[in-house]
Amino acid sequence: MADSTLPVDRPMELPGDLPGEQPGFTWLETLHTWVTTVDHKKLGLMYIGYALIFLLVAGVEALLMRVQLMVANNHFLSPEVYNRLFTMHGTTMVFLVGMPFIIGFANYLVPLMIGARDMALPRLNAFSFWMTALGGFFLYYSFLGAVGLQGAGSAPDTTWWGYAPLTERAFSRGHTMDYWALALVMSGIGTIGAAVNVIATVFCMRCKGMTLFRMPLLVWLNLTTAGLILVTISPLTAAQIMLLIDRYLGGHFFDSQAGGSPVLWFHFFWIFGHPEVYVLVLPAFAIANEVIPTFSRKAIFGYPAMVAASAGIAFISLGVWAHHMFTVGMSAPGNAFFVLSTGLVGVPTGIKIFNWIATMWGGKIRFTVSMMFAVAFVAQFLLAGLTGIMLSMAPWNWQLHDTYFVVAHFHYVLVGAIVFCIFSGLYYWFPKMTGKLLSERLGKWHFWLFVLGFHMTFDFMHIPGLLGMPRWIYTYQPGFGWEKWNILVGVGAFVQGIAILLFSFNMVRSYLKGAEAGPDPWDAWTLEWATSSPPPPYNFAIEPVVASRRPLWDQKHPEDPDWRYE
Amino acid sequence: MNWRKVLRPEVFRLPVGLLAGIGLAGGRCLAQSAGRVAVKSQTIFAPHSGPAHLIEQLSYFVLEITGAIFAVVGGLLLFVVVRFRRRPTDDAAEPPQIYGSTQIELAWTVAPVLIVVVLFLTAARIIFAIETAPIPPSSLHVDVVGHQFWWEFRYPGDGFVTANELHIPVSGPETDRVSDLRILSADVDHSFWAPELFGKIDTVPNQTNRLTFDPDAVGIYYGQCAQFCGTAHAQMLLRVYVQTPDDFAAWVANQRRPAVEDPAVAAGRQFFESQSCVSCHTIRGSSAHGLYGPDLTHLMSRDTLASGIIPNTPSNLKRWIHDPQSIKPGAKMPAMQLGDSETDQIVAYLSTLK
Amino acid sequence: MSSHEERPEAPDGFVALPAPTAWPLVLAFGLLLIFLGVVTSAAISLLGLVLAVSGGIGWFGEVLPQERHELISMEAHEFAPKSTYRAVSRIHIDAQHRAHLPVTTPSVTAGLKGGVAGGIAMIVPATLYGLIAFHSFWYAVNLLGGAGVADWTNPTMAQITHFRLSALVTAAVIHAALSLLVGLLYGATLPMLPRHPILLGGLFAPLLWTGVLHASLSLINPFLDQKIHWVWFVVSQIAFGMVAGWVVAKQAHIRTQQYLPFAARVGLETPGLIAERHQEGLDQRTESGEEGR
Amino acid sequence: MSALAAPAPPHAGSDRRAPSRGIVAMLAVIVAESAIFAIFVVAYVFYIGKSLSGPTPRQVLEIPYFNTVCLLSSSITIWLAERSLKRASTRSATRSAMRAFTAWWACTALLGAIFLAGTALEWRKLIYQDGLTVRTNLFGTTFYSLVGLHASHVIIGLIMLSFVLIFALTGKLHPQHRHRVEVLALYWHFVDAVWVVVFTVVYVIGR
Ligand code: HEA
Ligand code: HEA
Ligand code: HEC
Ligand code: CUA
Ligand SMILES: [Cu+2]
Repeated sequence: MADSTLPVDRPMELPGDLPGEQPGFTWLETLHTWVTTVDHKKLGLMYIGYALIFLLVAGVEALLMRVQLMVANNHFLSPEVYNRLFTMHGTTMVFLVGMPFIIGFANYLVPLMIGARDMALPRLNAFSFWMTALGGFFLYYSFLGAVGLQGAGSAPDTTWWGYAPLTERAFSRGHTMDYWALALVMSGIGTIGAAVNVIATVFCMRCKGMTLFRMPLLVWLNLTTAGLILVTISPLTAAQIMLLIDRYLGGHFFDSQAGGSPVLWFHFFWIFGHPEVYVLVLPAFAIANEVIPTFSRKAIFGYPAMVAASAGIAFISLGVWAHHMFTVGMSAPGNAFFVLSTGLVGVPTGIKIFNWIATMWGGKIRFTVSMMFAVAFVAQFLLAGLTGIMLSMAPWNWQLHDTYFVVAHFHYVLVGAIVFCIFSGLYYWFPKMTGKLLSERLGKWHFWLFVLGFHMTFDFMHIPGLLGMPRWIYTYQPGFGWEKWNILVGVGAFVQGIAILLFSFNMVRSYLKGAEAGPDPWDAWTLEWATSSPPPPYNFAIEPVVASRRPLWDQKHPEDPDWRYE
Repeated sequence: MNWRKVLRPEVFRLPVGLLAGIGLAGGRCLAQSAGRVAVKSQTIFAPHSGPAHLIEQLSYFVLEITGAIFAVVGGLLLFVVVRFRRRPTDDAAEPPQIYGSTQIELAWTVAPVLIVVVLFLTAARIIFAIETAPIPPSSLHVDVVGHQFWWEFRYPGDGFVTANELHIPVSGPETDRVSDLRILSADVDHSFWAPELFGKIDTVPNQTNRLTFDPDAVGIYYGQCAQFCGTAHAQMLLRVYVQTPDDFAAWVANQRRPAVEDPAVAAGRQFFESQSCVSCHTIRGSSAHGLYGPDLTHLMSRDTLASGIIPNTPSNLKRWIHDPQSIKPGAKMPAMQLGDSETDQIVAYLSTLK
Repeated sequence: MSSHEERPEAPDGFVALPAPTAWPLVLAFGLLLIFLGVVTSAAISLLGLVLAVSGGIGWFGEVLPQERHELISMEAHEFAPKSTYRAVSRIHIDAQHRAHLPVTTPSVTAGLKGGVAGGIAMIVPATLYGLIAFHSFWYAVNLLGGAGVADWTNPTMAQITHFRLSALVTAAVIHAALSLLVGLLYGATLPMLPRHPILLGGLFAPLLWTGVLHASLSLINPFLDQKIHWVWFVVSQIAFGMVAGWVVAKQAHIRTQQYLPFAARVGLETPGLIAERHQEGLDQRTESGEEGR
Repeated sequence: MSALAAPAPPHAGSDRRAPSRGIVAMLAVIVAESAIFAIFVVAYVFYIGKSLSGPTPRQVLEIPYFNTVCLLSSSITIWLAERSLKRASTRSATRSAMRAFTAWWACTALLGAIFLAGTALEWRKLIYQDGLTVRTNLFGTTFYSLVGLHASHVIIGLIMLSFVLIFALTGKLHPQHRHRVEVLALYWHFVDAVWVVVFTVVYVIGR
């Protein structure tokens, strides 16, 4: 708010320099600066660090599941433990890995890319982070604190869909579902706060000359995502509140005994759940939108179309949720409608894929590790999208629904697209965030191992799905031809694990003794490369002025600047 | 049966379908090899009813189209990545900058829309063909009720109830008998599914779903609950026995009879009736009228126990009654804390319930 | 812009940034405890409430009556980005063209017009076939519009040759949608295709399309597939293609509008932001008009 | 090195006035809140007439005209208050305009409080007289949830309104705080608008 006219009646503190980055400070003081910070860069890093930790946690949960499924009739895990593992794995990966990652990147990059000194609402930013973070810890506290059906120590175990009425008091006694619902409400509040902040930042904090249509695509996509979050996370929060009303106050929203309808929950969950996957994938696209042009040495092809396609995806995705409910027993016209709307999502998504290919077309592609992850992402996302189209054919979905084919589809997007993009983004911006380059040699090992592990796991996972293997089963009988595929899948998961370990090692080692990055290691074009690495707390000493979508291009090529053509 | 008249038997092939090879041919070979090698199969590529056939055809059609898209777009990507990578011989100039082209973008917007429309028309036709198929009066009606971790099958026309193993007659050219099932739930959501006969359909409390299909070959078809429903979801299997009309009629006749009364096991029967078993199980002709667990009237006519988990043998039955949780963790039947000889008595009695 | 309006003036060499604060964390932690209390014991909730309220009040203190800032010392350096790439190549179409692919194009509406015209033209042979072979105006309509589906799985000849509203509506929707889409695609691809647009679009494309349909119609609409007369079908398709091609070719070509900013091309106009940008867009148009072409 | 020196192309972009971040943020919050309300409204509508047992809305609900009038007119008074504050910042008659602001603002808070009291009385009647609670039937569950959700927003609004009122009475509020007051007013308008929806759904359609 512009109270610029108000006299400064409050003295400003003069700490001068940054505690924590000065040699004389104790670790406690360092901790204090991080805990009380309202700086978008520190918060962004905290989001990303937090997500990385939970990636390892949920990854280990996945490994345990894969060990259990490696052979038929295995007794490594009990059903109770297995059910908790996949519920916690799914919930964690979506809410405590995917969301923090994308919000972390948005936090770190959006102000830098639009030439601002901070987010619009820095204190809300800190609050949002802590809500998300504490929500995650709350969820995991259930492993210790929740007294479940099977006695002490129990975590949510009704899948990340939490389908009613299984989550009602009558079928889930104890507190596990309360932990689940409350944790999601908490992190939901954090997420909505972050989205509000991104929107306010983009609309109010752009530097001189940065019109909406000169914003980098990353900013556009994060703006779209933030808008989508507002109308996506809120229904989930509302539904969780209803569930809590049922569980604590004896309400009947989803209570089938009193005439309540479980189908209502299905709708509410998927009205959230489907757009949610696009909330996750749009920021991943955003990363590719920066990485691919830089390393192809070309402007993004069809910038306006990319913006329109993102908006289109966000919009259409609000009307396709029931493609997760083809087997619930909808009427034929209802099913047909959702076949059509789901198919139409493929159109703007296709535009994006075509535009990325067109951007690379005619370029001079530099295969840094970051670019390798981005290219792999395009290929894998193409395949994943096409299996999505298969799933959206309602009659076929009656067969494929709830099988490992679906699990394979969504890991192809969630890992093959989102995690790949996140790795791509980390290799790309790690130098900006820390001032050190990640080792490219270790990076190539990481890339190839992860690609190998990914394809071993998730390519072969389609097949047991086609052979009729349902998801959520902790055990299965031999003889259906699933065993050999499950072995391959399990081994692949461990290869992924090794690759991720390698990556962790790369980050630590490069942070300690990597090569100096300099302000602009990739010869890139957006504003974040116009300041030192890592950027000072105020980002830019002189607030930048831009004249086109690629301000640094204009400076590097004064003979052929973009602003002449846009 | 109507849908068979609708569909032409020959499976069409687009030439480009070949390009879809990896996924598609692979999938089919797998399906077949699995069918051959494995003792039993639960694959979606071995349809044995009208709707299942229709779905299989749709799946090949969609596989071909998506395979073609993958080949074209993936090929393009591969080409670009190889052709336009930076080479040592490149000059030191930036490549030409291209900002976009409305025409090209229009073209690659409209072409996918067209494909989507075609896919939609196809899917819509099949949805309507399966969901709104007329139900001939000769149909067999069965009510399927999902329970936490087992299936109940009620034959309202014949007045008996059985569990976990659904028996239906085959529907061939001579005997046109459609099975028309009403899908219900007693507690939470489950999903009823035997891939070779029909796609899955959820059992939802307070909602009645419908499933009609015409099995075209005699045999045992495997399936299982496909919607997570609690601890023992993984062990909620089911079997569908498709029988010749004669076999089916014989089976029905047997099921309609009240439970066998064998004086040799009167002691066991008495003991059974004195236990709380009766509050959960029904044995027609005895004092057991419980509705919480499976009907045991003709327990011995079933091949498996506890929804397909173990073969129905006396020793398994004994193990089950002794401690169900060790066989099916999470099952809703408690261990009844019976002594060894008492259990034997009950098993002896139950073993006569042919 | 607000970003500099709000900041209090800082002395030279300093910048005012929002001051760090722990109150948001205290508030969040308070909420956590409130929630934790819900699953454990009310005492914890109470503690959480106390924390949350004090967090909220503390937060108020941070921003009232005015936001708290701290001064950070700042060194200003000029930064001159440099690239290792010394020059920019151009696509050489003609001397003054840089980056916009096709120079002229049939407008989008031309394609749509073509599609509409083709769609209408196609009705003629299709209906003619129905009239000649079955003496029925409705035969073709009914085939396209729903015979073979659900309750109309096996219509009798009498039924197919007589009017049926639902079939007409379905057929009209399908026919209109496909005609428009094909027209659009045709208009968009024309400038990219080599010579002879009418031959290509009028003959070659319909044949290709018919081939594809011939292969797949048994699945898309088996009933249509059984009853259709392929010669007449091809004739109808070619009628569509010829007429559509002819109409598109007749339309005047327009210059590509790539150089206009997106907002200008879409014609977005909302007060405030856009008005000025629009102004700016106009400037740039004249600007690049001189420079680029 | 830390900043990009301004390049100097022609027409680098004029200096726009960016929208106030408070208003933008509040609009975003309102979108999110609307989505929450939408879900509750859908649940309410979905369950109209589906309760397995009584009482039904027809039997027990009375249309709260007075309440509604109070709440809706508070939208007008808060608008008048805003206007006074704006005048205070532009005119010379700052003192009197500030006094008008305080008066209108107090009115708003009062009207809000009356509404809340009305809801409390309605609930008391429903609970003790008609025996309708959250547990009674689907109607009870959805009714208390939806109306309660709205009431909780009124409560939050009232708390914020009273803060401002206290600041105004103690003279801590200046015309320069106008923009923050506007943000709060926006929220209050939203709460009022939601009531229109809730009113229509619960007392008109649902009865
Ligand atoms: C980031 C996440 C993400 C993304 C981007 C997508 C993208 C898509 N998904 Fe996926 N999906 C999930 C995550 C995601 N999904 C998850 C997590 C689940 C399961 C949740 C659970 O059950 O636990 C799921 C489940 C799921 C289902 C339900 C399966 C079931 O349970 O039965 C369906 C069904 O329609 C579906 C479809 C699609 C489609 C059509 C797309 C489309 O957006 C894809 C579009 C892309 C393309 C089509 C490729 C590129 C396009 C072209 C090259 C143009 C030409 C193409 C055509 C003309 C077709 N998804
Ligand atoms: C972003 C989302 C995301 C990501 C990244 C992943 C990643 C992985 N997922 Fe996950 N998954 C989901 C989201 C995600 N998943 C969701 C939403 C569900 C549905 C849940 C539900 O149904 O409720 C699901 C369900 C799910 C299932 C189905 C369970 C079931 O239905 O029974 C399986 C089974 O294989 C699985 C496996 C994996 C594997 C092997 C990985 C791998 O990619 C993980 C790789 C990571 C690591 C391996 C960890 C890093 C390494 C270390 C910590 C070092 C230790 C390693 C070694 C010593 C080797 N996932
Ligand atoms: C609390 C209720 C309950 C009691 C008491 C109970 N059962 Fe069960 N019983 C069940 C349920 C539920 C199942 C289904 C378990 C499953 O498959 O998940 C079952 C399954 C069975 C089966 C297998 C049926 C089949 O078709 O596969 C047998 C046999 C059986 N019970 C026998 C007994 C005997 C004998 C007793 C008494 C000693 C008994 N039950 C007591 C609930 C009960
Ligand atoms: Cu029943 Cu899963
Ligand atoms: Cu979806």
